[in-house]
Amino acid sequence: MTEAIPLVVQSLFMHDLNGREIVGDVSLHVERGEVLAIIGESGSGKTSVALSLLGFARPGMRISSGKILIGGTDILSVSGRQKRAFQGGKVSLVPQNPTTSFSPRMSVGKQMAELLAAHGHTGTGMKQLMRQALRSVDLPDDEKFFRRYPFELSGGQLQRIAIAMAFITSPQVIVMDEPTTGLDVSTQQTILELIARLVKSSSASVVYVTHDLAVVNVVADRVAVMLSGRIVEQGGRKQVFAAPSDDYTRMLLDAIPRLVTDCPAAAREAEGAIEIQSVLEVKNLRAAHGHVEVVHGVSFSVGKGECVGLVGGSGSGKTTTGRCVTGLHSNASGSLLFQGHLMPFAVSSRSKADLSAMQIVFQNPDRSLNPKESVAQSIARTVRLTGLADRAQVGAEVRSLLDRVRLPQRVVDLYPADLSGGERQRVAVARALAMKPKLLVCDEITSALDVSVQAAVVELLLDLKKDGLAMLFITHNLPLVSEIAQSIIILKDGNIVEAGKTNEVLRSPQDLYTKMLLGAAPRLN
Amino acid sequence: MSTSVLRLTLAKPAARIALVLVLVIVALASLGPYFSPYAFDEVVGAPFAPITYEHWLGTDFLGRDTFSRFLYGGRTVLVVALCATVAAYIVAVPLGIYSGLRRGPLDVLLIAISDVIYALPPAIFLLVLLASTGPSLPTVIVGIVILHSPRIFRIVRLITMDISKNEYVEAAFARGESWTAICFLDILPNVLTPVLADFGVRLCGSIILYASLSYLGLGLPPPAADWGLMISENRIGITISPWIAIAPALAIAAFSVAVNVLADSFARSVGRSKEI
Amino acid sequence: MSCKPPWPARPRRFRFLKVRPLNKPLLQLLLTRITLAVVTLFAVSIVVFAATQYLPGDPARAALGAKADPSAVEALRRQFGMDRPAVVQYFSWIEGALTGDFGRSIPSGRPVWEAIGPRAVNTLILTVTSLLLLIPLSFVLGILAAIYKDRLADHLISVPTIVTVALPEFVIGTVLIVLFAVYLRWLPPVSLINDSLPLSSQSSLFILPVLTLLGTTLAQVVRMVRAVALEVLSAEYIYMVRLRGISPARVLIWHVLPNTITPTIQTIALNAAWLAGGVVVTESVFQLPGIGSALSDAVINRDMPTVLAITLIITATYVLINLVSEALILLLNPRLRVARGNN
Amino acid sequence: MSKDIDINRPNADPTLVGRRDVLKTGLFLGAGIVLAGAGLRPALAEEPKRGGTLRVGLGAAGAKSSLNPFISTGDMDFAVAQSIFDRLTDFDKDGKLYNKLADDFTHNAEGNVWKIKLKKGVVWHDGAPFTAKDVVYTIQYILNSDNKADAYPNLAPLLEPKGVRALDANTVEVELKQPYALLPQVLGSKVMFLMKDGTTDFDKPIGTGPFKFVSWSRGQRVTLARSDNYRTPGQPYLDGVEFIAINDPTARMNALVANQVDAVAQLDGSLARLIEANPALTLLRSKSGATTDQFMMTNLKPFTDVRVRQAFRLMVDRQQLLDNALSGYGRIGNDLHCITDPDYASELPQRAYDPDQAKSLLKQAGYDNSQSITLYTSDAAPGMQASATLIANQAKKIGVNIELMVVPPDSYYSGPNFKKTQMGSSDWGQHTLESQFGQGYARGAYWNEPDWTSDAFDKWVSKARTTFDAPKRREYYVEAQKVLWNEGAYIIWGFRDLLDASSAKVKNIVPSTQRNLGYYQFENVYLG
Repeated sequence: MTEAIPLVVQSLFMHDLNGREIVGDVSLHVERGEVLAIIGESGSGKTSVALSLLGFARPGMRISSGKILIGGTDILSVSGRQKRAFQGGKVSLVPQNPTTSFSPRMSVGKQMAELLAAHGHTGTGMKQLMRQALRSVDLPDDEKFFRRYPFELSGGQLQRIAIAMAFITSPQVIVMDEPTTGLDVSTQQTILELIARLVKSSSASVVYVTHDLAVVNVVADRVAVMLSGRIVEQGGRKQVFAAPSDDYTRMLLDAIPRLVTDCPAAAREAEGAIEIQSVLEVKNLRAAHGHVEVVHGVSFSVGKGECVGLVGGSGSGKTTTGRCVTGLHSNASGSLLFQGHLMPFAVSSRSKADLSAMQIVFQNPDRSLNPKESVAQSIARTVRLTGLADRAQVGAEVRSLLDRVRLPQRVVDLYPADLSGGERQRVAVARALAMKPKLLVCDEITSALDVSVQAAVVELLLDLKKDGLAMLFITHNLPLVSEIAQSIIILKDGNIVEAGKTNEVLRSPQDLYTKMLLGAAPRLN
Repeated sequence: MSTSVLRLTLAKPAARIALVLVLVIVALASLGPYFSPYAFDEVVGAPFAPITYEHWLGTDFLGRDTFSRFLYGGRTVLVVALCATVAAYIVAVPLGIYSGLRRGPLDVLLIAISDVIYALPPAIFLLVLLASTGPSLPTVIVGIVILHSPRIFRIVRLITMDISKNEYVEAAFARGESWTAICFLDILPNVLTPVLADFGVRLCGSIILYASLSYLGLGLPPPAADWGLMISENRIGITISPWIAIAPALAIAAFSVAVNVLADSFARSVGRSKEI
Repeated sequence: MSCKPPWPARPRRFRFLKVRPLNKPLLQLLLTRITLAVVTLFAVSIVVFAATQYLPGDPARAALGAKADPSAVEALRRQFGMDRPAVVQYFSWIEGALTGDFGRSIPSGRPVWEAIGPRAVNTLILTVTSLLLLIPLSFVLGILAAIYKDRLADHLISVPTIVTVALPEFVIGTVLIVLFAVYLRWLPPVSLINDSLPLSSQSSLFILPVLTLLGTTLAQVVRMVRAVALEVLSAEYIYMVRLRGISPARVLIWHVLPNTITPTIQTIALNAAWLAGGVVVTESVFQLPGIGSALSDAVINRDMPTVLAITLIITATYVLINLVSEALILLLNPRLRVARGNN
Repeated sequence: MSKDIDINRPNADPTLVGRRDVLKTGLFLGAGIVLAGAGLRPALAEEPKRGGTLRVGLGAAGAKSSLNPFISTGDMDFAVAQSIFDRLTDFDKDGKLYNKLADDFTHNAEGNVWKIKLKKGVVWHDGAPFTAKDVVYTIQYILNSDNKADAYPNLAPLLEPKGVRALDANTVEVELKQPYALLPQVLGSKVMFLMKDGTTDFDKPIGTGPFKFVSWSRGQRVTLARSDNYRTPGQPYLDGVEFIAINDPTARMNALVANQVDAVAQLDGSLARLIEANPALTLLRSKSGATTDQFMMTNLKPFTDVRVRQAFRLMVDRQQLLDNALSGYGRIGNDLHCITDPDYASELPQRAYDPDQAKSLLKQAGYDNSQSITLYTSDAAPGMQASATLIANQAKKIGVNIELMVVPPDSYYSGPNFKKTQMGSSDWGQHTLESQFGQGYARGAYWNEPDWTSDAFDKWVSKARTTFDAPKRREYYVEAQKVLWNEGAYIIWGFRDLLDASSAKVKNIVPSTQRNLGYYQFENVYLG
C-alpha cells in the first residue's frame, strides 16, 4: 500500500461574494519533506490559496470548487470537530505578521498549551513538548517565558513561537504565509535559516508563500508562480529561475534589485565629480525622542545631483535623521548647512525658500496623500504655494509634473483611493517636485510596493537624479541602494558604522554590521 | 469620493428606506401645517373623540384635531434638535481641531472643561439648567449644545491628532503651508467624514432630550403643538385614545431610527463603525 | 537556618486570579485618575452650586408661602445662611458635604439626607439592577449579533434595539405600562414602594422601571459590543486561534470575549451615567420614590440644599463609575498589569 | 416631574368676618344636625362588612408634607388629618353645618360670650377622655402665631388666647372681642381640628377620629388603623386606611385600574366616562361649588377699564369650556362664586357668549389688538390649564392675543409671577358667600386676586352683614352680586364637579360638596 501524497490540490476555484474569481483552477501537490514556494505579487491570490489549505477562506471569499486532499482526505468535505482535528493538527500555519497573530490577552504558554490540548495532549507530556519546541527555535523554555504576553516579546521571538507551534503537532502539511516579511532585515535572515533547518529535519510537506524571490532561493525545492489567481508557471526552483518559461516570471526575476557592486550610479558619479557642490551638510546631528537619544552625532553631506543612501535596520535612527533634515523632528542638536547657510531644526523657523527647496517623500503611499483631494487638487495646491496663481498656468504645471513622474493625464481627477500604490507614490513624488526642490529626502519610498512597481519607481528616481536633484535615500534594502546611490552610509543604533562610496563599501565592507547586512541580503544565485 | 460614499451609504435597501422615511418626516414637519385640515389650536369637538372621517386621529384632551396638531408638531422638535446638533458641531469641531493640532494650555483647559461637562448626567444637567434659567427654546438649544460639544470635541481632537500624524500633513508642514490651509484642506475634510458619522446618533439624542423636556413641561408652552408635549398632555387619555400618543411617538421613533440607520450606513461606508 | 519565607506559599490554583502586587506605573496611573476624578467632582460641585445660586425665586419665600411676612422670610434666610456671600456659603456647604452633612431641606427643615436616604436606596436598586442586567445581556446579544452578522439573528437583535434607542424613556415607560399593566395586568403600573415592608417583597414594582431603563441603554451597548466584537472576530489572531483547531466555544470565551470587554467598558460606563440621568424621567413615569423624582421636586420647591445634594450624589456616582471603568481598563490590560521590570 | 394637584396656598376656607342673626343661625344649626344625622346613617341595602384596608391614592406635597393637621399641604395631609382628628362642628355632604364633638352652643344676649357644651364619652386614641381642656389648648395653640396654624387668620380677629377657658370638664367658654354669631361655622372650617391637651409635636398624632396613626413615610404613604375606642360603636368598619401619594393623575388612574389602590381622589373629567363604562369601578361625583376660574388684574392695563373686563367675559364660550376643559362634568358659571349658597344670585341673567358685543366693547375702550395679554396659568387645578388654553384660543377669534405663561403646579401660587401678569388662573373650593367675600373680595385681602375694589359692593356687603332679616339680607347680597356681575374681575365660566373613583367593592363613600372622596370621611365605608 502506497502512502498518500501529503498534500494534493485539485482544480481549486475561489470567488468573492460578488462572484469575481480570486483563484482559478489551481492544482498543486507537495511530497513528503518537500518545500513548494508559491510566488506572487499582492493580489495574486497566493495567500488565499495558502489559507484554503487549512480549509479556510477569509470573509468575503469562498472556496467554490476543487479538492484539497491532506493525506488523502479532502479537508473541504469535513466540518466541525473533524475539520478542527485537521486544523493545527495535520495542517498548520505560520502567519505573516507574528505580532497580530497571537491573542493579546493570553500568555504565550497558555496559547501553546491550548493548541496542544485541542489536539489531545495533556499533562506533563504536553509541558515537555512545549519546552522541546521552544528549545528547537532557540528560545528559553522556562516557566517565566511561558507566562509572557505577546506584547512582551519581539516580532522575531513571536515568529519563532509561531514556527514552534506549527511544528509542535507534527503535522503532515505546514503552510507558511510570508513568514519573514514583517520582520527586520537581520531577523529575517535568522528566521529563514531556522525554517530551513526545521524543514530539513522534519518530514512535513511545506508550502511557502512569498513575494520575495530571493527568499525562495534559500528554502524552496519547487516553485509555483501565481498571477491573478492562476498558476502561470510551476517547476523545480533551479529550472524556473534559470529558464523561466513564462513572461511574467521573467519580468519578476528581472525586477529584483540585485546587489550591484559595479553599479552604473557609481560610474556616473565619476563623471560628475568635477562639481562636488554640497547641497546639504549635516554635522554632529543628535536627536532624541523625549529624553532618549536615538541619533548620536551623525555627520554627512549630500552633493548636487548626488544620491546618498542612508541604510540601517529598524531602530537604527535612519528615519529620525531624515526627519531632522526635513524639519519634522526638532528635538535635535548639531548643525544643518543647507545650500551653504545654517538652517534651524523646526519647520516653523525655516525660511519659505528653504522649505520649498527641500522635500520629503514617505514610505507609506496610503498615508502620504490626502484622501479627500484629487490628484490635481493635491498637486495644484502645492504649485500655487510656489507663487503661481494663474489657473491655466497651474493646470499646465500639474500636467507637466504628471508627465515627469510618468503618470497618464487621466489620473488628474482621480482620488488616492482610485490609484494603485505605485501610482500614489508617483503622485507624492510629483507633489514634492512641484516645489522645485534642490534636495529630495526619500524615506523608504519603495518598501511598501511590489517588486515590479518598486523597479519602476527606482527608475523614475534615477531620471530625476540625472536632472541634478540631490537625494537622501533612506532604506533598509541594500540591493536597492546599490542601484541608485553613489555614496552610502550605514547606520546602527544611531551611529554611523560605515560610510563611503557605494562600490567601495559593498565590495569591501569594513564593519561587522555591514558585513552582516550584506550577508543577509538575499541573492538569487 | 463624496459621491462614492453616498452611493455606498445608500447601497442597502434599509438605508434607502431610511432616507425616504427621513425625507417624508422632514416634509411632514415642514409642509404639514399647509395641509392640516384644522388650525392646531382650534377646538373642533369633544375631548378624546374617536377617529372619524373628519378627524383622522380623533381629538385631544381639549377637543382639538389631533391630526392637525400632529402635522404642526414636528417643526419645533426637528428644528430644535437640528439647530442644537449643528450648533454643537460648529462649536466643537474648530475647538477640537485647534486642540488636536496645536495642543498647548488651551487644549488642557478645554479638556478640563469637557471633563466637567462629561461628569454631568445629561438629563440632570438640563433639568438644573432649565430650572435655574426658566424654560425657553434658546436655553434648551444652548443646553443641548453644551452637552454634545465636549463629546464631539473629544472625537474631533482625537481624529485630528490621528490625522496630523499622517504623512501628507507632515509633508504639508514641511513644504511650509499655512496653518489655515492645513486645517481647511487637510484636517477638516478628513475629520468631517468620521465625525459626521455620529451626526445621526447625536441628532437622535437631541430629539430624545428635547422630547423628554417637553414631556416634563419644559419645552414650548401650550397651546403649541409639539410631539413631545402631545404625548405628555394626552397621557391621561392613553387608554382612551392611544393613537394620540402613538402617532407622535412613532414619528419621533421612525425619524430617529431612520437617521440612525442612515448614519450607521454612512459610518460603515466610511469604514468607521465605532465611536472613538 | 531556613530560608523559607514567613508567609505560606500561594496556592498554585489561584494563579489565574493574577494577584500580583500593583506595579509602579499602574499605581501612578490609577492615582492620576483618582486625583482627576476628585478635581472633576469639585469643579462640578462649583458649577452646580453656581447654577443653583441663580435659581429665580426665593427658596425661603417658597418655603413659607406667598403670604409669609417679610421678617419671617428674612429670619429663614438667616437661619439657612442665605444672607452670606456665595463663596462663604459654598465653602460651608462643601465642608458639610464632605462629612456627609448636606444641610437641611428648606421646605421641611429636616436634614436633607433623611429625606433622600431611603429614596437613594430605591434609585440604587433600580440602577444597579439595570446595570447588572445590562452588562451580561448586552455582551450575549452583541456578540451573537456579531457572529451572525447580517443574518436573521443579527436583525432580530439589532432592529428592536435600534428602535428602543430611538425612543425616549417616557414613551417606552408608557408603552410598557399600557401593555403589561393596563391590558395584560401582569405587573403594577405604578411603583408604590412601601417603606415599611422589605423591598424584597416588592420586587415586582421594579420590573417595569428596570425594563424601561434597559430599553434606553441596552441598544447603545449592544451596538458597541457588536461593533467591537466584529472587529475582534475579524482580527488575525482570532483566525489564527481558529486555524489551530480550537473549539468555537473556547475561542468565544477565551479569545473573543476578553478582547471585546475592554473597549466596551467605557461605553457601559457612559450608559451607566445615562441610567443615572434617565431615572428622573423613569421615576416620574412610574411615580417611583427615588432621588430622580426627589430632584425634580426639589427643583420646583427651590430646595437648594436638596438639589445640590442629589446632583452631587448622582455626579459622584457617575464619576465613580467612570473611575472604576478606567481602573478596570487599566487592570484588564496585561500591558499595564505586567511589571515593566520583568523583561 | 410630579404634578401635584394640591394648591400651594393656605387652605382656602371660610374666614367668617360678618355678623349674622343669632336666631337664624340657631335654627340653621338645628336643621343641619337633623340633616346630618340622616346623612350619617344612610339606608343601607346590605349589612356593612367589617375588615379590610382601604387604599387611597391621592396627591401629596412631597417633602413639604407633614402630619401636623394645622399645617395642611396637599390632599394627603388633609385626608390623614380628617381621618385622625375631629372638629367641634362640621359640614355635611350638602354643606349644612352640624355638631361633631360639640353638643350645644349657647351665648349671652350680646353675642360675644359663648358656652360650648361638649359631647360626653369621646375618647382619644390613647384612651384619655376628651375634655374642655383639650379644646382650650387647641384654640390657644392656633392663636399662637409662632405655630403658623392655617386657622390663625380665621380665629385671631375674633378672640384673644386668654378669651378661651374651660368651665368644667365638658364646657368651654369663649369670650369674643366683639359679638359674632357664626362661631359654630368658624369652628367647623376645614383647618380647625382638635388635638389633645399638651401636644407639642405630631410625630405620632393622637386624635379622636375613626382611625389612629400607625406609620408614615413623608410624602409617600401614611398607614392608619381602626380606632378601637371610636365613639360610634361598631365603626369604623375598615381595619385601616392607607393613603398613598400618587401625584400624577395618569398614574393614579392606572393604579386604580390595576387594583394597586381601591380609591383615587381628583379624577380628570375625560376619564370619567371610562370609569362609568367599567363595571369594576365606581365614579364618585359631587356637584360642588368649586370653581376653576380666571381673573383680570384691575391694577394693570387694559383691565383698569371695566369695558375690557366685560368684553373678556363676553368673549368666553362657557359651554365649550365646560365641555372641553371639564369634559362636561360641571355647571356653567355666571361670573359669580358660591353657587351652592342659598343667597347665590340665581336670578341674574346668564351671561351669554357674544363675541360681537365683546368686540364692540373693546372698540369703545380703545383696546389695542396688537398688544398681547399674558395669562399666568398652570395645571394646578382640574381644568385650569385647559381652560386657560381654550380661552386664549377663543380670544383669538375676536383678535385678542393671549399668551400663556405656564409654570409647574407646585410653584404656581407661590411663584414670583402670581398676580403680576395681566391675567391669572385661580381655583376656589366649596365656600359660603360669606367666606368667599371675606377672603376673595375684601379690600386688601391677599386672595382678592384681581385686586378688585368697589365702594358699591362694599356698601352692600356690609349692609348685608348687619341685616338680621334673612330675605332682606339676601336682597343686599344679590345687589352686591349684581355689582360683581357687572364690574367684577373674575371670569367664572363654570363650577367643576368633584370627581373621584373607587373600585366597585368600596361601598358607602358618599360624595360631599366639601371635598373629594366624600370629604375623606371613611367611618361608614366598608369593602364589599
